[in-house]
This record gives sequence, C-alpha cells and structure tokens, in this order.
Amino acid sequence: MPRKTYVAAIQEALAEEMRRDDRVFLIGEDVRIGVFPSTRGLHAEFGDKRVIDTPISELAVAGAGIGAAVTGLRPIVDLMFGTFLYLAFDQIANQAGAMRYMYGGQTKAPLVFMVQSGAGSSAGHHHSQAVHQFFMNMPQIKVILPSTPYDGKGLLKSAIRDDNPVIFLHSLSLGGKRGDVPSDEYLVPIGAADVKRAGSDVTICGVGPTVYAALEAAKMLAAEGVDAEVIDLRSLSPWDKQTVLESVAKTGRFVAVDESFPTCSAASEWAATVAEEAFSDLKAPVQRVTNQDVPMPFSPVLEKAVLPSAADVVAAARKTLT
Amino acid sequence: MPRKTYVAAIQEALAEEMRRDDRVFLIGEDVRIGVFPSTRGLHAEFGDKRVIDTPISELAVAGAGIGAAVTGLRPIVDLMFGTFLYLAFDQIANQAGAMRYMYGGQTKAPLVFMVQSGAGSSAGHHHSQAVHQFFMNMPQIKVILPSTPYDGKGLLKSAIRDDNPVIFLHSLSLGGKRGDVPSDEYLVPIGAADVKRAGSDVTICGVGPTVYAALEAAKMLAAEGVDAEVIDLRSLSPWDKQTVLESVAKTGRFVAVDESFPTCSAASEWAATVAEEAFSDLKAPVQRVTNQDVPMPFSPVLEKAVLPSAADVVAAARKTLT
Amino acid sequence: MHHQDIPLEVVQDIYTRVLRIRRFEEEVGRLFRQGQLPGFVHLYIGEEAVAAGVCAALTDDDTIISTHRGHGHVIAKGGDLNRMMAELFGKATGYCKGKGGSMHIADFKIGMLGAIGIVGGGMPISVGAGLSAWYTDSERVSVCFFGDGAANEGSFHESLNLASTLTLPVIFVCENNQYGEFTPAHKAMNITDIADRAAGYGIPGLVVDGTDAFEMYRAAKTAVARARAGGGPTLIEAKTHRRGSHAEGEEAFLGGQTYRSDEEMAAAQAKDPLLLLHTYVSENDILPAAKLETLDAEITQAVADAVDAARDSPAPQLDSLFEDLWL
Amino acid sequence: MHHQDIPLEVVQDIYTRVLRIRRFEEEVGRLFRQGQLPGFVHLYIGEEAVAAGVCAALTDDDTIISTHRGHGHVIAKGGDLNRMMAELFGKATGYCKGKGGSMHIADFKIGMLGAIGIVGGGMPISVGAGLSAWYTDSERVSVCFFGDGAANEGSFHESLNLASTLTLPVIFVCENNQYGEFTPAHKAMNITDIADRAAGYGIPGLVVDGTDAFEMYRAAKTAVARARAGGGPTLIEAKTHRRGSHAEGEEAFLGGQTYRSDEEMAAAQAKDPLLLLHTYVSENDILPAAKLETLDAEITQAVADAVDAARDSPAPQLDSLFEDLWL
Ligand SMILES: Cc1ncc(C[n+]2csc(CCOP(=O)(O)OP(=O)(O)O)c2C)c(N)n1
Ligand SMILES: Cc1ncc(C[n+]2csc(CCOP(=O)(O)OP(=O)(O)O)c2C)c(N)n1
Ligand SMILES: [Mg+2]
Ligand SMILES: [Mg+2]
Repeated sequence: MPRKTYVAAIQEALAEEMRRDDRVFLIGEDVRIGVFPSTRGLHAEFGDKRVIDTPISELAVAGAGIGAAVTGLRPIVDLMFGTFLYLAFDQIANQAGAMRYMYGGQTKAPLVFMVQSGAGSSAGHHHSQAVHQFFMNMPQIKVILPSTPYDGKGLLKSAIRDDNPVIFLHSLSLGGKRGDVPSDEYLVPIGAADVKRAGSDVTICGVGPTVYAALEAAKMLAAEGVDAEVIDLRSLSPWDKQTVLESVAKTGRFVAVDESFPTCSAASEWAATVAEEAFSDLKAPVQRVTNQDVPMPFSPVLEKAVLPSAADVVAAARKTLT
Repeated sequence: MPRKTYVAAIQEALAEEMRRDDRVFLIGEDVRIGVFPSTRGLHAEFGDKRVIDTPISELAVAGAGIGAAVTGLRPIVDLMFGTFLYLAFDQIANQAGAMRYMYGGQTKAPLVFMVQSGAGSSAGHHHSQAVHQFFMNMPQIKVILPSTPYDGKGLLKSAIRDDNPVIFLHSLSLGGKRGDVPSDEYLVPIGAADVKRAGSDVTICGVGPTVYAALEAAKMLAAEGVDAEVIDLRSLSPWDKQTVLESVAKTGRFVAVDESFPTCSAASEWAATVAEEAFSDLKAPVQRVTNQDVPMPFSPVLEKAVLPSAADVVAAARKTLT
Repeated sequence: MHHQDIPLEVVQDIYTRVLRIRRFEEEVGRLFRQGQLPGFVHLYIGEEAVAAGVCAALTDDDTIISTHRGHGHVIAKGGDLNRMMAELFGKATGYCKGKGGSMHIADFKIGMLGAIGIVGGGMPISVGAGLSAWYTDSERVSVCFFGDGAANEGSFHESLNLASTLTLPVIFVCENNQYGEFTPAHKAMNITDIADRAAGYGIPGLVVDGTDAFEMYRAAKTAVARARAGGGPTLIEAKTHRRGSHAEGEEAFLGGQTYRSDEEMAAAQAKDPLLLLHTYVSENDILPAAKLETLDAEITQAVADAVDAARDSPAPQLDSLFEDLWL
Repeated sequence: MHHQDIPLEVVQDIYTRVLRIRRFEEEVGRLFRQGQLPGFVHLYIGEEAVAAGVCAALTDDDTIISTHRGHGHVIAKGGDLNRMMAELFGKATGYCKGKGGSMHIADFKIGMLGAIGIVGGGMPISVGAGLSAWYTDSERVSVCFFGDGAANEGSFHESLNLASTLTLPVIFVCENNQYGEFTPAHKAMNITDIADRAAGYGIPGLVVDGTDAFEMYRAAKTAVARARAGGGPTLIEAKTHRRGSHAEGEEAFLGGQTYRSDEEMAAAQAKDPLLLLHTYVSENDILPAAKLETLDAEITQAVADAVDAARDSPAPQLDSLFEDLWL
C-alpha cells in the first residue's frame, strides 16, 4: 500500500471529494497557495471558483460557509488555526449547529470547518490550543480529529459527505507522519473508534496526538508486565462510547488522555461517562491526563511540560493498578 | 434582615463597589438605561464617565475592558446575554485569561464580564444557552454563578475586587427571587461552595438555577426517606472540590446537576473529579443531570423538557440508591 | 412620493404587503400585552415600507435573511400568516414546529432563510447565500435585512467586504430606525449616514427614505439589477422609524424610564409608511377606497383566523424534542 | 523626503530606531535559518520607518500594542535587545520568561502593552488603553499597530467605531505592506486606500508614505496632538513593503511557490526605509558618515551581545510553569 503523510492524505481527500461532487468547494485564507500543504495544488486543478481565497475575516467566512450550505452547496471552510475559530464562535454555536433544529427541520447545513488544533510547534498561546472540547459541547456539531494518514483521509471524506456541520481538526504536529493509504476509495465512518492495541489490564483512550503518547505508554507498561488496550477515538462528537465501555468491561481500568486544558475537557467527558456507565466494571478510579492548567507557553521546554506525555500516561495507568 | 431581589442585590454590589473604588466602572450596551435592572440607577449616581453605553460591538467592548484593566482600571463589562460572549470569545480565551501568564507576569487584568446565562424565558436558542462550561475550560479565568441574592451581591463584590478576569454569570430566571441581604458590607469568597441542605444519603451538586431543582428534589426524596445533601457550588472556576469530596465521603453517592448541554459540561467535570478522587467512597455510579442534547427550543413545553428538572434529579438520585 | 415608474399591480402589491404586516403586528402586540405569547416579541410597525418595497422587487427564488425584528420580512416575502402565528404561540403547526419562535421564523420554500436573534448574525449567512448564487451561476440574489445597531458589529464589516471582494449578488438593507434598543444611532456612530460606509468596501451605498415604499422598491430594483448583472453588492440604508417599543412590554421592564421625546414620536407618526401610502393611493385615486377597505377587511380576517388556528393548534409533542436532529 | 521641521536630535533618534530594528531583525533571520530559534518568526524588515517614525512622536508614558510582526514595535518604543533576544530563544531571562515568544513580547514598563498573535486582536485592547487615559484625564495616547490584512477583521470596524464614539485618544496605525500572508491587499479589499475607511467612523484618515520615516513622524505628531487635545482617534495608513518573507522559512513551506514578482521586490528595495534615510542624511550632510558608522557598529555589537547573552541564559525552570498565575 502507498505510504503517505498525514497532510498529503488530507489533501487527497479534498481533491477526491471535489472531483466527485461539484457542490464541494474550499474557502478560506490563502487556501490557494496553501498555508498548510493540505490545500496545496487544489487551485491548479479546480480553479478560482472552487478554491476561494478570502480576506482575513473568520466570522464572515464561517457564516458564508453556512449560508452556502443551507442553499445547496457543500463548503469546506478552512480557517487555519483552531483558535481562529474563536472569532467565528457565534456562527458555529448559534447558527451552524442550530439552524436545522431551530427552523424545525426545514434546512440542513452540510459543511466542514477545517482547522489545525493543538500545540507542539512552540507557537505560543494564540496558536497552540486544542479546541475540540468547546465544539463537543455544542449539540448537532460533529467533531473529528484523526491521528493517522489513513483516518485523516477516510474521515475527511466522510465529513464532506455528511449532511451535518462537522469540525475537522488536524494536528500540525502529526502533519509529517507517514502511514498506509490505499489507492482505492474508502471511507472511515464518523463515530467509530479504532482499537490501536488490544490489551487486558487497562484501557487508555486518546485522540489525535495523544494516541501516540498512549501507544508509547503502552509499550512502557508492557515492559512492566501491564497489558494496556489503546483506543483511538478518532471522532469526538459523536463518540464511540460502546467501544470504550466494552474495553473497560474487560480491563476494569480507565485512563483518558486528552490534549486540552483540563476542566470540562474531552477527558472529563470520557471519564464521567465511564464512571457513570461502567461503574461496576471499574477496579480503580478513572484517571485523566491532560494539559497542565496554564495558558500555552512558548518555550519548548515549557510547552513540552504542559502537554500530556507518555510518562504521564504511564503514571496514571499505574495509579489504576495499585 | 432586608429582603431583596436577586437583581437588586447585584445592582447594590455594583453601586457599593463603584462608590468604594473609583477605578471601577461599568461599560456595555444600554447599561445606562439598564436592559437588565442590575445596572439601573447607576448612571444617575455615577455619571457619564463611569457608566458607559457602547455601540453593539461585543468584541471591541470586551477588548476595551481588557485594555483598560491592564492599564490600571477595574472595568465591569456587561454584555447582556451569555451567548453574546461568543462574539467576544477570542478576547476572553486568547487575551483576558492569558495576558498575565503570556507576558511573564508583567501585568494583570482585573475585570469582570457580566452576562445573563441560561434559559427559562422562552427566548429561543440564541438567547437561552448556558455558557459557563466554555469559560471553565480556559485557564486563569474565574467563573461564578450565584443562586441567591445574598450570594449574588457577595460574589460580585469579590469578583470586582479580584485581580483576575472573572466571568460573573447571573440567571434571568432567578432575577425576581427574593432573599435576605444584610445592610452591612460582606463578601462571599470566590471558590467556596455552600451546603444548602445537609444530608447523609446522596450528594447533589448544582449551581445557579439547578440548585433549586436540587433542593426541590431533596424534598421529594425526603418523602421517600432519602436524606440528600445539596451543595450549591456558586463558583465554577475555581470550584470547591473539597466540600464536594467531603460530602461524597459521607454519602457515597453523587448527582451532578447542571443547566448546560451535556457533553463537556460542568456536570462532566464534577462527575469525573468525584469518580477520580472519591472512587473508594462511591457506593453507586455518579450521575449527571443536564439539558437534553438539543439546541434550545422556543416553545415553553419543549424548553421545560430540555432543562434539568427536580424529577430528573430525583430519578438520578434513585439510580444511585438501587 | 410618486409611483410613475411603477406599474399599478406592483403598487397594489406593495400596499398589500405593508398592510398585511401592519395588521399582523398590531394583533401580535395585542396578544403579547394580554400575556398570550411566550418569549420576546419585536414588532416591525413603522418600518413596513422597507420590507415591502424590497421584497416586491424580488422573485420567489431570491432569498432574504432577517433579524430579531423579523415578522415583517417573512410576510413581505410571502410568508403564511397561519404558520407564523402558530410559531409565535409555540405550537406544533408553526413554521418551526414551535422550536424557533418570534426571533427564528424561516420559510425555506419561499427563500426566507431565517430570522436570527444575534444582532448582525445574519449578515455572513446572507453572503453565503449570495456565494451560492454566484457559484451556481444562478440569477438569484440574496438580501440581508439588519438594523442601524447591527452596522456597528464586526460582522457588518467583514460581510460587506467579503461580498465585495468576491463580487457577490448580495443586497444589504440597513433599516436605520434610529435606535439600537434604547441607544440612538447617532450615539453609536459618529456619522450621519450608514450608507457612507459602503465606500470603505468599494460598493455603492444609497440613502433611501424608508418610509416611502416606492423609493424602497426603486432602490431595491436598481440593486437587484446590478447584482443579477454580476455587479456585486449594494448597501441600501433605509431611514425609518420604529413606532413602538424595542421589545413589547418595554414600558414595564424599563420601569418608567423613557428614551424618546413626544416630538420625535409625533414626527415618526407623521411619516408612518402605511399612512403615507394610504394617503397617496387615496388622494391620487390610484386604488379605490372600497377596494382598500375590502383588502383591509380580508387581511384583518386572515390575521384573526391565524390567531384562532394557532390557539386551536396542539402544543408540540415532547417526542418532537428529538426530531430535526442529525441527518 | 525632508526634515526641515524636525529637530536634528529627532532625526538622529529616528535613524537610530530604524537601524536598531534592522540589525536586530537581520540577526533574527540568520538565527532562524540556522535553526536556532523555536516557533514562528515574522520580521519587520522594510517597515522600520513606520514604528520608528510613530514612536519618536510618543512619550514614554504613551502606550503601543503590536502584532505577530512585533519586534520592530518593541525596539522602536525603546525595548531592551537582550530581553527581546532571550525571549526569542525561549529563555528565562526573556521579557516574558520564555512564556511569550516572538509573537508575544511585552514591556509594560515602557508602555509596550504586548504583541498579539491574533490578527486584529490588539485593536480592541488599544481602545481600552485609550479609554483608560480618557478615564483618568491623562495625557497618554494609545497607539495600535496592525496590518492591511487586519483591516478586514471585524475588530478593526468595532474598535475604530468605539474609539470614535467615545472620543478616545487612540491612534490606529495601519501598516499596509500590501500583503496579508500571501494575499495581496487589493484582492482582500476593493479599495485603494484603507485610510478611506476612516470616514465610516467620522474620524480623520491619512495616507502616509510609510517608507519615509519623517512623514510617519509628522503624521503621528499631528494625530498625537489631536488625541491629547481630546480630539479623538486618527487612522493613519502607512504604505510600506515587507522586504522579506511573511514568516521566516516560507520558501520551504510554500514548496517553491511564489507570490511576488521580481519587479515588485526591486521596487520595494528601492524604497527601503533604511536606504532612503541613510541616503538622505548622508547626501544632505545631516549626520556625519563617521557617526553613522559608529552607530552601526555599536548597534551591531549590541545585537551580537544580545545573542550571546541569550544563548548563555538558562532555559526556564519547570517550576516556572506554575508562576505568573492567579493573583
Ligand atoms: C450580538 C447581540 N448583541 C446584542 C443583542 C441584544 N439586542 C437585541 S436587539 C438589539 C438592538 C439592535 O438594534 P438594531 O440593529 O438597530 O435593530 P432594531 O432593533 O432597531 O431593529 C440588541 C442590542 C443581540 N440580540 N445580539
Ligand atoms: C485571526 C487570525 N487569522 C489569521 C491568522 C493567520 N495570520 C497570521 S499573520 C496573517 C497575515 C496578516 O496580515 P497583515 O494584517 O497585513 O499583517 P502583516 O503580516 O502583513 O504584517 C495571517 C492571516 C491569525 N494569526 N489570526
Ligand atoms: Mg435600530
Ligand atoms: Mg500586511
């Protein structure tokens, strides 16, 4: 199978879906030249109308996507960094997710907001926050964050075909990661987790970059004789509760690993759900591993210390084992 | 003790603090005339300079508050409805909470954002959302939501004197509630919960309007012979984990009641924390009672069905008891 | 005020739209004061000529986006009074099955893409509707109604600029009723004409007498023609007056405070768009008095029927809470 | 270009500021290319006359707010090269103890209220600094630097309008370097001069040659005098050129794609502000060549010292993660 980078796989998903459906188009700041290589080359193939550069106006661009979606198109709105969605927060929270319901089912808003999310490039607080936790709270917004090239392509294609608003998050720090990407068309369904490593002693659940911290931790734990199951949730909303609960039924131990500020994080949601619905399976308290609760610092040593590491995951897993 | 409405108590806090410290001022849309009676009468007493009407420009008004705070003033920024903060989200998430840290402690941003939060007046999705869960996620932002006139006044005064950014949420549905408010000056500390009803069988934890659902539920449970402890958290960030954990140590059962969309809600945070830190005390799975996971509908019958009710709380408490 | 360039059937059409809005809104005001309607209600009385004039210049395909003060826009675009009234009552038979309410009425079948309760929140969406038309090489134009207050929101700036740079068929209709809630427009901006802001985006900006339905119609026609011809957006500022409250019941919640002078209110009354229209068509014998009376009686009856139907309609079933969700 | 109305010491001061920025930025570029600096770096080369001219017209009390391209503003306001360089290296001795980095340098002691990585994000804050000055009846003015791209953000609109309605002492300095990232300004707006947008807020809007430090100084002086006298805000559009990359290393991440022609780059080079200034002061014998050389040597040395000091400085302690939090 051909091996491709994460970012190339995303680019491929965009190109294929634009070829398949001419209602699909891309709009955002510098999507033609491609600030992130994920949109690179699309302008050459699809031209001015389907790859649209905009002024730096996140609120209007997001809303324009919504307006285009409710009038029959299938926009992909690229707003670059996750934190820039804060400027479009109103359009997403008040409009995108709500329109269908608020108007009694008269309309639908099939669009994708595509942004980078998370830290890892020493870019400072304004360019280094994970944002999925905010959008998970909003009803009727789907949120996905792939960890591999394969999932990146398959999930983005599903997102573009989805009839609902989807926040597609990609990770800058994973951009160069390589993996198998089939040449034949495939989709990865939204809402399905992927068990990355089967294990019987403890369930470790992550998403995006934290999947790698979890896998690394699993290796370290294996050396200690602990057999960890690692679940890559892939979709954050809706999320695959079933797979997690089944795993916990087996292991009796749960560690949630989430790159996010801790309070009201995805880790909080997963931990609360496991505690609520798998209580009788639990042999030890659930554990959360998240960012430290501080704004994102610039200095690489500090940034690294803020982010969840494999060592943190190991420590949390050990807590469930004593 | 004089009895006052919730909204009058808030107004009193504003007036007293503005009298005490002339760096304190109020800025927002129609704060002079007072869209909410909480700001009524302040313009007459304090004049144009200290009670400032603005254009409808949430982003700039929020940022202006931040700029004034870092240059020595103590602004209270009133942005009316909680959802309007979505338009100012960038200034709050990227600037207000981060500035002190990001600039290495060179500055501080002592300001209060004051908004209504939550549903209950059939105002439709755009005017009926609880927003605390978003701000709880942000490091270095304090979040409070009082449930009584006494707490409203005491907490707002603390917020105004706090040297950090504080989101002060008030509940429209509680605006007319009356309660004792001492004439003598007092403060309610940020971060301290209030045990509203002592009980030994189950801990029910709420904030703002859900405290009343919890209290009503406690009465209904008492009729069934179940003795519920009801905790009003009052502060959402930081929150009084200690009081909650001590209560659960006693009762072994925990129900989190939160008016919020369910995923990544305050209830998720409380439930996760209890599951993590009081696991050995728990006799039954933690329970969350939140909004239904849909945008806020307009029709009173639907709105009521979306919000957490006393009956929902009773049902959740019963689950912990079987 | 004159109608020389406007065909008689259009005059009549405009008149009918204005009157339908007026009678509907008067009734809504009564119902609200009687405590029969939940939530907040913002009436369009005094501003009818804007929506009526503009919508008379649109085809059924063209789309509009509206605000918290949206009833007039829905009616002007051809909305169904029964489904509107039922929505205001929060009934299952309403446009949005009771899920939207006064601030969120939509009728996608007639190109009414929804009222938006967030000030300025509809503007970006209207740009998207225009983008869609441009993308599909459709003749459709997108109209966005918004207030003087909304013109100070960042969304105004970004939306006009975006529509301009992409040369989209969007018509921005600013209803300058002189107030955003209780703040006079002239205190919320240091300029006299919001239309002047158009220059900052390289698009035409027109000041129009928004109390004159014919002027509104003309301005809209020109802007529509320009948009359909690929000429891009126009900003139309309609100078108008809100005759009543910002939100119904404001006397109570303002606790006796006032913010407008009697003279101001009297001046607005003298420029009442229905009064002006009625006087014009009557004095110039354009529409016979009998016809006007029949029309009024018909509309009044239709509104009354809508109220009866709404009252008799069922409240939403609790099951409907979980309908209209993810597809 | 002329300096007739400008005292010699100011000319020299402006020259020094420009040169300090240039030499600092050149070194930062080198360090970045050598892989010695973490994160993103946006250089100010080509735009120095703007910050230098404006800041020369300010007192120490006056405040400025900056952008992702902020080094020049800090230096122009009198920032310490050592603490700046240490910050770029992410060291504990940096202005922000390594917590801010290139896009977030601040020096509150000299009225430098911080660089902001969010495009347009500093504008509302600068209005607040102006509000503070007005509130305390201080003579202080607040200056906000931002780009042509930022002028399309909603925050631009809201900030200028808010400052105007409250008549605040804020000077909005738009550095129109013709590009927002890789998008030419003329594609992101349908107007030639951003200064024209000032009319929409009822404030003065000036187009200034941003490559001429003296013109910048003059424009700032006028705006400062107006602001101090209670006349409210001014928008100054400085036409300038970014000589280098949007962000250092862009050649690599653009994968060979270009977005500017050679002619354009050559024209910008001909209008290089340091070159213009050097030529002017040399050809007109205003500052002796020897003096210029000494100055350059001193500055170059200071920058080199800053690099050495930064390299020798300790990385932040992990404990410092939990400092500078809630008070
Ligand atoms: C973003 C936002 N801010 C504030 C409000 C509260 N609000 C509702 S209507 C209104 C005034 C709007 O004024 P204008 O745009 O002139 O419309 P008008 O009511 O005069 O029709 C305000 C401030 C809101 N709904 N949304
Ligand atoms: C809100 C926001 N949107 C997008 C970006 C990404 N970005 C960083 S710099 C830049 C271009 C800014 O252009 P301009 O304002 O002209 O400043 P210049 O870089 O030319 O100095 C963009 C789009 C950002 N940092 N913030
Ligand atoms: Mg108005
Ligand atoms: Mg630029």
